Amino acid sequence: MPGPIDATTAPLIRVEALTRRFPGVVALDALTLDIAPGIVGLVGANGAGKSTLLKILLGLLAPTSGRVEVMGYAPWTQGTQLRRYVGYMPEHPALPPDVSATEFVAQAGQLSGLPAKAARERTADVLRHVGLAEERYRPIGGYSTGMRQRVQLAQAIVHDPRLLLLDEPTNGLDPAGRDEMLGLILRTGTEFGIAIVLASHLLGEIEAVCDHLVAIDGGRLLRAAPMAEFTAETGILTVEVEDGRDTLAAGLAGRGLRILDGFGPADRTVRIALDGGVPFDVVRDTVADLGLPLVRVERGRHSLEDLFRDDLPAASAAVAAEAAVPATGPTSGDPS
Amino acid sequence: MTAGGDRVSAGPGPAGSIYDIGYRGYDGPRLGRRHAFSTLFVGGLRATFGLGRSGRAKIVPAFCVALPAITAVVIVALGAFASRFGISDLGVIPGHPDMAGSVGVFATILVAVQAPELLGRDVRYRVLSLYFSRALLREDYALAKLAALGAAVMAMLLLPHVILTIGAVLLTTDVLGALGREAGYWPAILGSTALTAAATAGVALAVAAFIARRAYATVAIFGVFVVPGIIAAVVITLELGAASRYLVLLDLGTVLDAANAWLFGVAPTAGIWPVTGLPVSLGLVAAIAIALGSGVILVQRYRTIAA
Amino acid sequence: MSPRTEVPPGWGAAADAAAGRGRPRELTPGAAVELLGVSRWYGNVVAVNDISFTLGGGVTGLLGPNGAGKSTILHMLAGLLRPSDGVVAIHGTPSWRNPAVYRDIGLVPERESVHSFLTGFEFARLNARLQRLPDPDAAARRAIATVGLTDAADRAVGTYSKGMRQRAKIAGALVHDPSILLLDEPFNGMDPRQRLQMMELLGRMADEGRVILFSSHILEEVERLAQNVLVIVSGRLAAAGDFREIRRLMTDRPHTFTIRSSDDRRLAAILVGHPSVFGVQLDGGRLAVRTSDYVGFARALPGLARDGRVSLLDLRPTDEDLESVFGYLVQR
Amino acid sequence: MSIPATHDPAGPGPAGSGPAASRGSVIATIAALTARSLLGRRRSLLLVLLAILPVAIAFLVRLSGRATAGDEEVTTAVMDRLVVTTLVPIVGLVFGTAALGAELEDGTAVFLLVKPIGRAQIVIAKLVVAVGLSVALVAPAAFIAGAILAPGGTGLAGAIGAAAGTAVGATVYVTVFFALRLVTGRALAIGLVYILVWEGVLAGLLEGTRVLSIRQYTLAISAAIAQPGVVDPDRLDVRAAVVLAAIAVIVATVIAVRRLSTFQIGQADD
Repeated sequence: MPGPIDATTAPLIRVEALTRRFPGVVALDALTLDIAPGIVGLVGANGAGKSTLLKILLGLLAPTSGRVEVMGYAPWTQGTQLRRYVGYMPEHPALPPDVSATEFVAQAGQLSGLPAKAARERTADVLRHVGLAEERYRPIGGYSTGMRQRVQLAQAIVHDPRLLLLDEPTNGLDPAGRDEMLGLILRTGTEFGIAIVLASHLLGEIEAVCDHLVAIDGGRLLRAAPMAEFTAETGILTVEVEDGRDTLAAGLAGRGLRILDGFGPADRTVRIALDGGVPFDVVRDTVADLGLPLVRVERGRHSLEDLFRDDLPAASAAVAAEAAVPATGPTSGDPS
Repeated sequence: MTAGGDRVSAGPGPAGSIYDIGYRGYDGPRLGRRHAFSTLFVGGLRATFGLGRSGRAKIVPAFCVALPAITAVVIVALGAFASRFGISDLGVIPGHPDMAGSVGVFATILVAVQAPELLGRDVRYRVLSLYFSRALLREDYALAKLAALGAAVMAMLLLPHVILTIGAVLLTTDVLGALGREAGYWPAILGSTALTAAATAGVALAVAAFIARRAYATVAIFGVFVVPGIIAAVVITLELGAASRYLVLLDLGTVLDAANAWLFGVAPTAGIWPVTGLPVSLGLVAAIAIALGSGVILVQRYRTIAA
Repeated sequence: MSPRTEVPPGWGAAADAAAGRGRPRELTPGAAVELLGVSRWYGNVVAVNDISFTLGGGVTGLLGPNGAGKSTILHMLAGLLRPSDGVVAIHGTPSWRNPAVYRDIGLVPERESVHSFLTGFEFARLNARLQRLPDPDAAARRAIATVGLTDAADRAVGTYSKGMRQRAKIAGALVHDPSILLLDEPFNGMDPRQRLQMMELLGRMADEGRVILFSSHILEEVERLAQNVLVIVSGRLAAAGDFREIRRLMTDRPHTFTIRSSDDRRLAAILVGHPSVFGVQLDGGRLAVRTSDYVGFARALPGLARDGRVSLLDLRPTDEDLESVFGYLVQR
Repeated sequence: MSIPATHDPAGPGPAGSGPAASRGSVIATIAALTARSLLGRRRSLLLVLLAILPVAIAFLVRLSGRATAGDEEVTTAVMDRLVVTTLVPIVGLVFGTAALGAELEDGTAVFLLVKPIGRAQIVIAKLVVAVGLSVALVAPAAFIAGAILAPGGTGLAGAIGAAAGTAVGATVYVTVFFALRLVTGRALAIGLVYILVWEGVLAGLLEGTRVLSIRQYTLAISAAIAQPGVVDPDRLDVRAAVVLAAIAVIVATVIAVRRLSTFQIGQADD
């Protein structure tokens, strides 16, 4: 019986030509994909097939055709064994209001295969890690949205899973709550050593937390690659001054640099198309000569949004410019 | 990580050490479906009796457990009083068969109120998605709840019989004889309480599984227990032809009464079963069919319910 | 904490703020939307505590932690909640118990509030009829087209995805061409493409002169769409106006620049000498410079770098984005 | 699916000119919506079954031939116990509380409230539909069951009486429970208690409760039409019943309008 394979060697999740049809719609269309351990972002438009894929990986939904293997298990046929090693956090609140966090998470632990004593011990530990102090003994009904999301994360890691599936974990949280939850997810993935697949619409979060990305659209794989490839530097240098943008633009053009028409807040930034080398010193000296207040010098960077931006006219100028220029530069420091 | 388990020596060893209280993995045994099933079963059992819940949740279960037990105690007291003063013609002191017949109504109340409590909350607050993403199948969830409610009802039904037996044994000096007589009843007692528990819990959960709002579910369960009885009664009293007699098989109360009659080997007392002239064994078969049928409906519903 | 920071000049409420508390103040004439000394409490829980602001044309972001009072303010503006104190006025008339005011207001509530058996078009037309428009069908078709639901208009809303349901609600709120649009968490549950389209739609409507107020937790969206923000912290108005101006006013908060240069250590030595710099930190291959004079330092930096023959590879103002501004306001 | 940029900038202000639609059409719109929402719900279909029950049983009784014309015991069993005691109040309770209650619960009431229409119009539109549906369900059921159980001259009068009485009863039930739903979120529970305890148990014991028992209005009106002139001591006087029913409807409607006009989000709905 295939036990949980050593997470570091074989791919964690292997999907081959996976298809899932619903009456009238093809949710997944011959998807082929390998996911290695790490924090993997899963992005896609509404209805792209994200939650269908998560359900199939959990063994809660049978694939119409194709092969799926998670940590050596076939989810649909060996679901109950697999799910002892998988944690799941749904995108909607799913907690009963009349029990305390301790009671609920301990029961959840047992339902995932932990003996009663181990479940109780790990519950206390895990609730501390997600930052629930003495409220853990009060009924969940009285918790704030932030605390509820933490309990939902706790119930997903109480049984020390090898793989954690998170569906929009920061849904409904305010900015402070979102930062804390992202910090927790990052710690869970790095410090706790649990592989994570994180489905989300908030691309800023995905860029901040994930080291790999899988983009699907219309049930098909759009692109799967390490995050660095998605946010590689573009061939554009953005220079921003507190005021006097037009004189700066004229000055830079005078020094032979190719200026693109404004894309950002037009009144403050100048965007320079880089043909080969990056003229850092030319920019510095021009601004110094003109005595303008320089507040930003930044290499343009692809963003995940470009995946979704294809049909928006406003962006075409920037995209066209980027394509022409290979992303090189005299001192390619770490893409901070 | 330095092992700090043993006695910290006062000698030249390290004066103090910092232990890693960070996240620890778990490499102990990981149990399977059976453990998950028993966890849900125990949880369901506690919930049925309102243990671990607010006081309000304990009222109905306490009421349903106490009353039958009190009636049994009264009967034993009556018996004691009669034998003490040598009054023999107190009329037939109700024994196990009568107890089995009369206590069924409390089972109905308990399941009608507690079945929605066991199922409704997990559906309304979408907790099912957390349950189904664990080491159990959807059927396990439904069967665990059925087993929990069934066990709770059976325990409640058995209590009065136990009291009667203890009473009977204590009342006479001929302990062995009393024990012998009582032992004769117990196969029927076990059969009757198990059947009543399975049938009432099954029907109640099968109805509650389709109705999310607790108030409507309770009313619907009472309806399912009561309305067929009314219809059967009206139709049968009107003697609308032989076929209509079988309508009585829809009325769980009367069917269980007939089943008890078969088990205890007595004539069906209450209800309209005698009027129909049907064999009591048919009642037994019908009761079993209802219990199994409702169980299948419950499991099928939870195979497809949206999580 | 610095002495009481005044509400930024040039913002509607400034004129009255100085007028002191007790005296009844008059509504600003001609303001489309105004709150004047508004409070709202439930028993001893004070959800909104003496807030005053006015809204002109354009998009305003309503920000605040969970439970800060954002929804309460939106509901009072939409006449669905009675202010416990003060006046909530739409075009000068109170919005509470005044159905006439709904000719000018379009509300997009956060909760799912569309009958699932209606189709998208039917829902829009229903709103048009209840607004007593002369030609409900035409108005409904136009609203459906505006939000881009034309090809799904004949399907029941129950079959819509969350993003499409959100746009159906907006169509319903737009059908009578309101001059004021109130949206509670409009981006919730939308995927990036739908969010981009929604931002463009709201932007376009703002350009038509409508007043748009929307609450949101996704600060990246607010920063790109809203010229102005209203930050509410536990029922109090913490800040109002362009968030860059608000950042400037935070004199108690130093401005920080992150620099990557060809020789960080030499640049650090040079910069420490400049009067506006009061802190330099070298960590992880990057230079963090703290300055009290944002513009002064920015003007001096290029010259200093050139004289020291240090190339500026990467320069970014940190703590200038809305997220940082919001973070500071929430902690005060 | 990109947003077409061709939104014609009609600019702020009412779209197009022309007279605003009349008050009546607004009520019709709300009424149509309410009818569609009430009938679409599974619960309402159960009520149809409940209404068919007395007719079916009356038919079975007629089929069995046992009950001779005017056999009191069976008629009262079906008409009183099934129709007047169970069918009418339950239908009134479900339609009355759901007419606006459903929208309060799932949040769809909001888009009704943020419209430039008087709250009275909303109440009237919803009541018209709720009462209409209830009466359309109970009156025919009462009439047919009554006619089957007691054919012939006197029977017909009895059937008409039953139909009229249940129609009035349903109207009062719906209106009262509609207002109750606007006063408290727990209207359903309170309604059930009123039907089972106040009208069920107490009415039998305490004379005084009859004055406030809607069931008595129904019975009084039915009896008056079935046997004109016969004074029945333990029945309310028909004139009193009619007046009390009218008062109940008016008072409930006024309460409903006042409650809806001061309705605040996050208050009455549970």
